Amino acid sequence: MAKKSNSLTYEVVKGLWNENPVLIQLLGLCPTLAVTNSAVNGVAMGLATTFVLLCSSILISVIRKIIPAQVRIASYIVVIATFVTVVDKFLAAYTPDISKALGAFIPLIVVNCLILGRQEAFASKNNVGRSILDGIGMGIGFTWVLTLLGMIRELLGEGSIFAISIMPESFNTWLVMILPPGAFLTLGIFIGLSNWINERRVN
Amino acid sequence: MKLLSFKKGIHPKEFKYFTCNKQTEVLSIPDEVCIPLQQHIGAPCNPIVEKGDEVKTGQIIGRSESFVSSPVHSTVTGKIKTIDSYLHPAGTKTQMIKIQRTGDDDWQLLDVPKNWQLASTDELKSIVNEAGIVGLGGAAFPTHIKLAPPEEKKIDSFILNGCECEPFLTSDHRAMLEMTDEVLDGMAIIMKVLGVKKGYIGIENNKPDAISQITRKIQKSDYNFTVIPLKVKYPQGAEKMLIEAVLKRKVPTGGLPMDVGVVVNNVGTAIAVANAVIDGKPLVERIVTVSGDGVTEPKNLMTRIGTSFQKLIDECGGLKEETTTVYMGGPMMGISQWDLSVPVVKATSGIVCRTDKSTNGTSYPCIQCGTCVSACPMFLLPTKLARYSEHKLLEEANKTGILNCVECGSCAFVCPSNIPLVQWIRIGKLKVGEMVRSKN
Amino acid sequence: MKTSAKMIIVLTVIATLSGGILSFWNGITAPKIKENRLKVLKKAISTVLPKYDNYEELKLSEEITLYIGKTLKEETVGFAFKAKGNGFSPDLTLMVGILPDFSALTGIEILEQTETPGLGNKIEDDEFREQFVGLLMGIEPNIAVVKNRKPKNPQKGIQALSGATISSKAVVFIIIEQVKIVQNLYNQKMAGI
Amino acid sequence: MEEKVIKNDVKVKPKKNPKDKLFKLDRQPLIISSSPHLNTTDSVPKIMWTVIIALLPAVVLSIYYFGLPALWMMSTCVISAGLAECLMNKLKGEEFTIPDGSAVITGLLLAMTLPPSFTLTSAIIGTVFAIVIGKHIFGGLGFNIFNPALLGRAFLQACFPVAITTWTFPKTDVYLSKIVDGVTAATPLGLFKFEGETSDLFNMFWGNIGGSLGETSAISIIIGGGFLLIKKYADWRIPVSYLGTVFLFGAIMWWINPKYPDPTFHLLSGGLMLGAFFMATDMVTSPITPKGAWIFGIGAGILLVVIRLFGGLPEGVMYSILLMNAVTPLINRYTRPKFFGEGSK
Repeated sequence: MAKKSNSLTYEVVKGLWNENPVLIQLLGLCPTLAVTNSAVNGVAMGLATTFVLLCSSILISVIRKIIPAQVRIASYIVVIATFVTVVDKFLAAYTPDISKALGAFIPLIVVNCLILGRQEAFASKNNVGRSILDGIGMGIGFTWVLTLLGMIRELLGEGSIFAISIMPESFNTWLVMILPPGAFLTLGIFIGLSNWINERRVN
Repeated sequence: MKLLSFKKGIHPKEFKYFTCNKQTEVLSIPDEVCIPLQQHIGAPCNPIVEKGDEVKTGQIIGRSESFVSSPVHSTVTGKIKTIDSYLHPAGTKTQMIKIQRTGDDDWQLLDVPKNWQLASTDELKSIVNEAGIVGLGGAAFPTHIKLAPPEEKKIDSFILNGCECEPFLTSDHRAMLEMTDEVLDGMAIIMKVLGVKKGYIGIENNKPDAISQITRKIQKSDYNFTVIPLKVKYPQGAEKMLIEAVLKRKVPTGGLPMDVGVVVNNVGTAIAVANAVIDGKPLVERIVTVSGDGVTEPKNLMTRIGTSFQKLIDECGGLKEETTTVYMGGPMMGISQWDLSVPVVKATSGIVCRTDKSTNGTSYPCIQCGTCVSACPMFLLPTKLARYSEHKLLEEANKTGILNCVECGSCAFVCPSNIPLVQWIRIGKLKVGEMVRSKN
Repeated sequence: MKTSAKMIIVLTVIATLSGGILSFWNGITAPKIKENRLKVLKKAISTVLPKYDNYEELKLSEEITLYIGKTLKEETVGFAFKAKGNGFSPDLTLMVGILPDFSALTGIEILEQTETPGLGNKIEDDEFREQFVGLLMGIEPNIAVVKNRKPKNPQKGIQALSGATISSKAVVFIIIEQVKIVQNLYNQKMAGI
Repeated sequence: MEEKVIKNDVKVKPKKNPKDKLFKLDRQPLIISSSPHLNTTDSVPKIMWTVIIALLPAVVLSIYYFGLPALWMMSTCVISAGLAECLMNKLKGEEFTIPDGSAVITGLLLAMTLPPSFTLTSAIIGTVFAIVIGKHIFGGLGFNIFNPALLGRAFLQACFPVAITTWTFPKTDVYLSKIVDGVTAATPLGLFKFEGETSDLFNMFWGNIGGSLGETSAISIIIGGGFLLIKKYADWRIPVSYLGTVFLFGAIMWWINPKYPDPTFHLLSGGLMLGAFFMATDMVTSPITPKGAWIFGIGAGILLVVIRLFGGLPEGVMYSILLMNAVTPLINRYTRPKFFGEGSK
């Protein structure tokens, strides 16, 4: 492959900030906005997505050479859908509360453009090792943003983090933060801040 | 009675009191004049004299073959000193002829018929052309072209522009009072040339003495002109505004007054026409208002073209110590001067000297107050145009009508944020004009 | 020709594998999921009915199943059933407990709701739900929903949640409507037997 | 670099830049500037401070009716608005813009829209949101799409929906003795929407009703608003079309079904007066074209009545104005006045 290859460490690290799926690539914003009303949901969504991402990346990287280009998207979708269903059933069986909270957004991981995007952009062009590293990096990058979003929204919206009360009793919770507009606001500020930081780093 | 006017526009403070009651004084003929070869819109003239030549007052010293042009005359009797480029009051350096006066006026007059009323239209037109008459209101458009509209444009009305809506300026006001006969004769000549029966004189209501004087003279004469007192409003003197106010006709966008069958001329132009046709005198002098709080003794001066600003200002007692700005023309559209050696040109209606420091306060961002929109007499959106110009959105600017701007400056005048709106629009207009031309 | 054959083969293989994995996984998780659901249902029934020892299911229609709570002495202590309707947002599902003669409520539980967090979703709070215990239904129930104060007669009125009057009213409305339907169905069923 | 070249290319001659002075020997240099050389005396700070003065009657009356809490509320909002403004100036590295008065107006207007019993810390959150997100994130004065005060209020409404709809009665209220706990009261609109009770129009006119600080007394707003209209610092078309539409539309609905409140009630209740005279007329967020101003007012009026009569909320002033704010750029675009002479002949 003529493409210049990054160091192995960078394949993992890039997902955390430089090519962060949410902040930089703006991928997978739908679940980011929808389920981050608490830290637990953020973590769960992040981990579920990471699992699907990682598994699909491995599988697709393995079979990348035998899939004809014409049906690659269809194949990816089937692979991804399989893993998503596995996660969905798992959560419903063992953590029914989280399953209820995340609702339709777990099945919707199938159409999360982050996952399909990584298959198309990375796993289908790189070997298994790199695909694993990329999947891990992107997954962690996705998870930490969702978790932080969830933490902030939960802190302001409910006065707690991971359901542990933090704020004093007198704190008036900001209802909007656990509503969809709060997600837009927080994410907007997040992306704005990350752009600001990157700009300052460049200068 | 409700006074006629156009829609929108502004009401700047007038400041006419400096000079409006002062009899015009004749400025002594200067020892040296500097005559720009371009004092009009159109092609510049070529010198037809050489260094060292003797010239008479009124002798043509420069002319051009192109259609849109107007000859220039020597305004003194003397000897050509140099032909070189000097600073023009418009701010650029242009070719000028410097003439050293050698003695009293020795006039070289034009050939004129004994009775202009019997003369042919073409004869009159050529006299106007030879006399180097241009629009003396400030635009300096060659008058003989205005007097020769294309066949298909039927002209039915003539309006004499006596609005003088710019603050400070009183030269037209004084001319109407002191040279009423010439004004009316000049107007009659122009109307004869145009073959127009209906003549109107539009005068802003802040000159009641001029209105009554002209009305009286018309009653005594055979002329059948209508004097129309107008509401005091800026830019009443802009052709399109004046036509709307007087005749309720709207000049179409991108059109000229003749598209609605009207020709408009300034009071000063009428006087120049009368002088040329009746006395054979080319345009060598005009009334210049020297005014403002920056000059010791404001005056109206009958001045030879080519006299330096410095001489006029000296005649008025010189600039005050605290004077900060001097501009040619009124404060709304006048051009700043930094060197007072520049000569009076045909379009110099006034020299205004100010000590005012408040012309520019702090600038604020546009707060979308819409004041400029309600001021713009051309019904444009100045704030948008300025923004488009600033960001080089020329297509947008063109669509939003930037070329319709008459640059009257009303928008910048009213802007509470002190944004240089008309200034940006001027730049935009230039660029859009270029763009449009390059497309065609 | 060759590529299309390859396409078909590859897709078929992937789809088959996927189906296999999923059916295997479903086999593991399905019982667990069913168990979870049952747990939720049981908990809801026990919340809305007074003390009972076991319950029977009675299918009234395609959608409505009546859970009849009975003591060991076969004494019926109350009925419970699911009531669906729209709140401020759609899809509000309640578990309603009522005395066997349909005269008064014995309690309610919110099974599913998508009301506004922090406002409408306070219908889940005990404080709000407990107001429904002992609420008189009668033939033409007349329940007042009042704002900012306690109802004059706690058996005939509910204090709305502040800021969520619509959700509060919706709960009352769903209950009134569904109780009537269930009562009719039950009476028909009894008469039919 | 490229950027800079372009900038210089079209740079306007600075009006008064001492470096541009060209020296003439015997006297101080003359200043070069491009015409016009005259300016009105109006300036942005003058407009802003006049608006603040116009708000004073309402401020005084609200302090009279609600006592010191009203004063605390307003001063808290104004001060925190000022501090937030300074903070943003500092972060953006620009000059302090407190003197232009716009931050003070935002703070004051926001305070006027809050109930007197609202907690001060929450009010600070709203004010900071209004200034930081509502104004500076959009680019500062003149660039914001939404009225910052209303945006702040909308944020508070979303954050603390219960607290912001809990009103106290004015201390002079004649009905006070009837209130059992004496803490909460409903606004006339709330009473109408949820209880079907009408309120005394006379009390509504003078402000002797429950409600937010600035929305109770119609008369004080009319005095201040009238002053603004006379000074021409507010476009008369907006309040006229806004109030007129509410009255007309309200009257039609009342005529169709008398269970809806009568149009006078619509005019005097809620924040309509405050909104019509001080919020909708906010220059930055309202259309610049005359026709646009009519559309803006009529649109807001229709939205208001629709929200009040058919919406879930008793009051619709805030959302009606914010929604019209959102379409203002569009209105500006499609209501360009006909150029002088356009289409003639």
